[in-house]
Amino acid sequence: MNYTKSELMVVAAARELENDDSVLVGIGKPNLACNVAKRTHAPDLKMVYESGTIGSNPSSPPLSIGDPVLASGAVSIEPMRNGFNYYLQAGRLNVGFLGGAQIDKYGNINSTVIGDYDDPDVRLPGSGGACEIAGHVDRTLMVTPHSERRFPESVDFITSPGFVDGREGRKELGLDGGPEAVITDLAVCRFDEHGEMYVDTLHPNASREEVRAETGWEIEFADDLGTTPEPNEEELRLIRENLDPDEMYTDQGE
Amino acid sequence: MNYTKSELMVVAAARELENDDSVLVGIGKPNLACNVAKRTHAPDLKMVYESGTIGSNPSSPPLSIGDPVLASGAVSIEPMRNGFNYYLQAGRLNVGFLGGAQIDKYGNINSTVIGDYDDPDVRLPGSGGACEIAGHVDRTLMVTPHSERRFPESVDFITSPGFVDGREGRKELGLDGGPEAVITDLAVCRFDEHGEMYVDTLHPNASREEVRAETGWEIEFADDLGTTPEPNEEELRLIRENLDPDEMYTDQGE
Amino acid sequence: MSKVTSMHDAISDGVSDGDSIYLAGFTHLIPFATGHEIIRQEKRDLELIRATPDLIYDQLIAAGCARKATFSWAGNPGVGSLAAFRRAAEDGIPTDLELEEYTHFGLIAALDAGASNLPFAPLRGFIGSDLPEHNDNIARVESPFDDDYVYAVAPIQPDVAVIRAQRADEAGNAHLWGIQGEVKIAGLAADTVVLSVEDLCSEETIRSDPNRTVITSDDVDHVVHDPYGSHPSYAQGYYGRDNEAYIEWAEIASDVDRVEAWLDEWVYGVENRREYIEKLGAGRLLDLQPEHSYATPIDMGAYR
Amino acid sequence: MSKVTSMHDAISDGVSDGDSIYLAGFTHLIPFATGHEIIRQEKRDLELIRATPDLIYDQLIAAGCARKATFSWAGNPGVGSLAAFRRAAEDGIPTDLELEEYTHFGLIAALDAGASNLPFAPLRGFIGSDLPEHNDNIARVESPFDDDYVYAVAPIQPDVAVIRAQRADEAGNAHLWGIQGEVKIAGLAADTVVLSVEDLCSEETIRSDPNRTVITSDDVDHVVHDPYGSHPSYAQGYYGRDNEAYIEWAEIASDVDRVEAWLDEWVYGVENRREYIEKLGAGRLLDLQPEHSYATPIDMGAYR
Repeated sequence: MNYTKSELMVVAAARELENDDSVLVGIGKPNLACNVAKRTHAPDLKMVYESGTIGSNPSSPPLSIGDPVLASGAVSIEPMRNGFNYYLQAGRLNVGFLGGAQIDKYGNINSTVIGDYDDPDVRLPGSGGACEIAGHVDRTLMVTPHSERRFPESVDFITSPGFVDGREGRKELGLDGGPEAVITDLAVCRFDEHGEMYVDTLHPNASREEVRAETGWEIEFADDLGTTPEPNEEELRLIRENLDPDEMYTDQGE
Repeated sequence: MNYTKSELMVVAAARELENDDSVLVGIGKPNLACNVAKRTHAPDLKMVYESGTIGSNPSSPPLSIGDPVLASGAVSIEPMRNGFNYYLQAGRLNVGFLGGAQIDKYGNINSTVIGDYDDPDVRLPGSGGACEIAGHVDRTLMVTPHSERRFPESVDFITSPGFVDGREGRKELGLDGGPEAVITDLAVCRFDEHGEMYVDTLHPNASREEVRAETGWEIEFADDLGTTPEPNEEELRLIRENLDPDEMYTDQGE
Repeated sequence: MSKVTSMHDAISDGVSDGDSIYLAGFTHLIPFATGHEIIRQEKRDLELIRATPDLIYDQLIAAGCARKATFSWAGNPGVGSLAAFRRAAEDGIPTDLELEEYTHFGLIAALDAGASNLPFAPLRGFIGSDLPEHNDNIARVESPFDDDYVYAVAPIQPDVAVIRAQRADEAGNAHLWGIQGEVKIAGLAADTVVLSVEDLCSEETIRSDPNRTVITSDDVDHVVHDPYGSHPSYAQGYYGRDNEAYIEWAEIASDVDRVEAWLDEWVYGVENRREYIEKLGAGRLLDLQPEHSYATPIDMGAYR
Repeated sequence: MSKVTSMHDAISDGVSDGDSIYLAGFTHLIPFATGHEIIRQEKRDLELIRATPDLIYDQLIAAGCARKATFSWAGNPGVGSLAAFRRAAEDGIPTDLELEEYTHFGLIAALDAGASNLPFAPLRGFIGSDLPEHNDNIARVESPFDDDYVYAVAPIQPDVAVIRAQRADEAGNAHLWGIQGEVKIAGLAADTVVLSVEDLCSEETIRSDPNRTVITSDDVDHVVHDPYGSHPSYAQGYYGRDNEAYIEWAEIASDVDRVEAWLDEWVYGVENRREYIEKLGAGRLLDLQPEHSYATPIDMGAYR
């Protein structure tokens, strides 16, 4: 099969989702991943969006987390307070997708500022729902390109907590769960017993050297380092024909 | 005009209401009073019920504060939390009706227990919404028969605060507003500068002696003690023909 | 996935002796049929939680099911007091009844904290009242931003909530209209949820109007199709309150023997709600029937 | 009593220089027409509050209306960043922009405290984040019942809230369906409320479905009938999001001269929303039109 890095990332993310998960979906690749999962191995996957739509069944890729396709045909729509209060805070959602300009060794995410908070080099969008998603779901998933700039040893600003300064640090704050996987264009990374990120599988054609060069600290590799499984025909067909025919979120170059 | 004590009480209560009031209505005489007011001098009176119905326009007397006639045709219906949180606590309601087994000199109300809390002589229904109504509206109105048992100098238990131990006491707790009038079958009582109840008008045919005999402390009378105005023809017609034709809450003896 | 079952099975599976239980609904959609099934199955030592205990808790207390009532207003709405509740609270007949007492706002805030996984909920409530002295789950909290203060209540999370709605699909996604009361937060705060409805409907009906949804299938454990399951309270658009029953209960409840006879006839003597309704008779149902009055439609739009 | 007026009069009466203002709506029903009217009337020194500043705040900032943004996510949803917001925050162009920053949950909780007249709202939020160090309106609070803790946010009460809904009567009782966002609490928290709707309807329509009501007339000061007033965002059942406009703005906003030209053409150059829509053209509106999809009716019942 021919496939692009984007397609591999979407499919790898989809395979992280289980049938009985309730997932807080983000826009772009995370939305595609959820829809691939729901149409393949996880038909009961419950998709909830930050905009309060519960059990959405979008007829086309949503343009934003508040797209009307997420509202028409949803099972329920909650006002914002209820969504955060009753769903996220009360533990009704167990998986969340997060993104950010920086992700560090402990899976902490920065989507606030590059540089100093009060005099930033780059002012980023900010937390949105991310900080509390990171705090309240069981497993957070990150889908992001691999680059040294994006993977510093320590983020400039913690917008959304990963394992903070290790699994113990997170626990001491009273937070359960934590980062589960970081899916890049080179590898799938996971977190060890100390809460430190390591490479679990390398994508086909990606090398350890590439990953080392694009990571801001001496990242470890799994002893039994594997290769990320390739997308199958059905998954690619879904992306290309149904979910993202206009290549808004995937380059589908054949 | 012939009228009964119940009818006079309803009409006296109705006349306490102003056109731009938002009133938290209770069942029975308060409901009749509000409907008399709305159909006479206060057409814009906004009637809100503890059950969360806003702008109700009941076609017949509601049997409870959650009667379907209060929901059908209401302007809005709020879940219980919103009603208390956004409407009552946030000061959107300015008048409330309260009742209780005991009302004391400072307008404090007991609807919890007669006797000791942990070993009561009589277990009463409890606060319901009353405690916070008493705390948050500008003016509370009480409609109750006059008897020594019901008007002790000091209540056995403060369920709903009046002026507590005087106007200063209430203010120190951070509460505005307070008791406005107590409408009995003998008189209309109000509260002086210290927050103490006094008789403002005696009903036609009622005497100071009767009031004294039925009040548990030496109640004062206004220097310019007046006579409660009688119901007019239109008010009586509304009660008898439209609002309480079955005499559920008024004896309409001719 | 269908969760439809009988009330018998829902209660025998969902409710255990000693449970805390919230039969939800503020004057509207009170789960009377569920209460009667609990009595028939002779559940014991229940903590009955509910803002307004109403007749159904009076009946549960009279039948000996309760050890505790957590409440904010215990009366027969529009009629008077609850005789069985008082008999238990004042004289321990048929069982002692521990009381945990709130105001409406306080109880609803506690339930909201329970539904929200918060350690407390703040409210401007209880101020000037003697209630906080008698309930350790009410505490004063200072504002961290100024010299203001509030009272806080501890979260309430019932073992079981029983909620009613007009319609739901087989998975337990439910639409409720009219007075909402505390139905949603009771369902969200509880471990186990029994949902009972007037009508079963398609999932498409639910999805046609997602803003009408009060609770979704993930929070519901059992779905019971139980028409007239709220009689003698009411269901908006389906039937009105049967006021005679409320007035009648006030008389019955004051006499232990009459209570026994009533329970024998109307609870133990019928197998389920269907038999109760048949016994009630069609004429009485007709008298409670409103005229139709439909909401003005809304267009959700189909987007591509 | 009718509160219907023009957007011009609503803004000239309702908004003053220096006000704090909340244009409500979470991706849905964003009050773009109102934002443009504020720009046309050259309001200055506004504190713009909004979870998601979106294009409309980028335009207000670019036009020099703002001194401060209180927010939780400043981006062009689904597209990228807000160039004018960044230019002001990073380089003070055209004005310095003070930032007060929250998470979504934190900002919404603060607005809820404002709507509720509470001195603070508790949430399990901000935990493990660096944000609380940079905002004095976020503070840690210990539970009075156990050794648990939460963060609290101080109340937000905007001077003005602008909210949109699909339909309202002339007095300002409004029905909103689809994504609700923070519309209700923004309206309840603010002193002055400007309500703008796709359709004016009868009071009977509102009263036919009271559970659909998002805000009532007592809280509304001005009602504006402004069809397509949320373009290029969307109105559920009326039109979809005009994604071209979102993508186009991302390009325009990065260049100060192009921003000026765009404002001249689409804001200063039209008198009101009607002219803007006429300029947009019928073809574009048609492309945004969904098919009809009506909610399954409900029967409220008429009771006697």
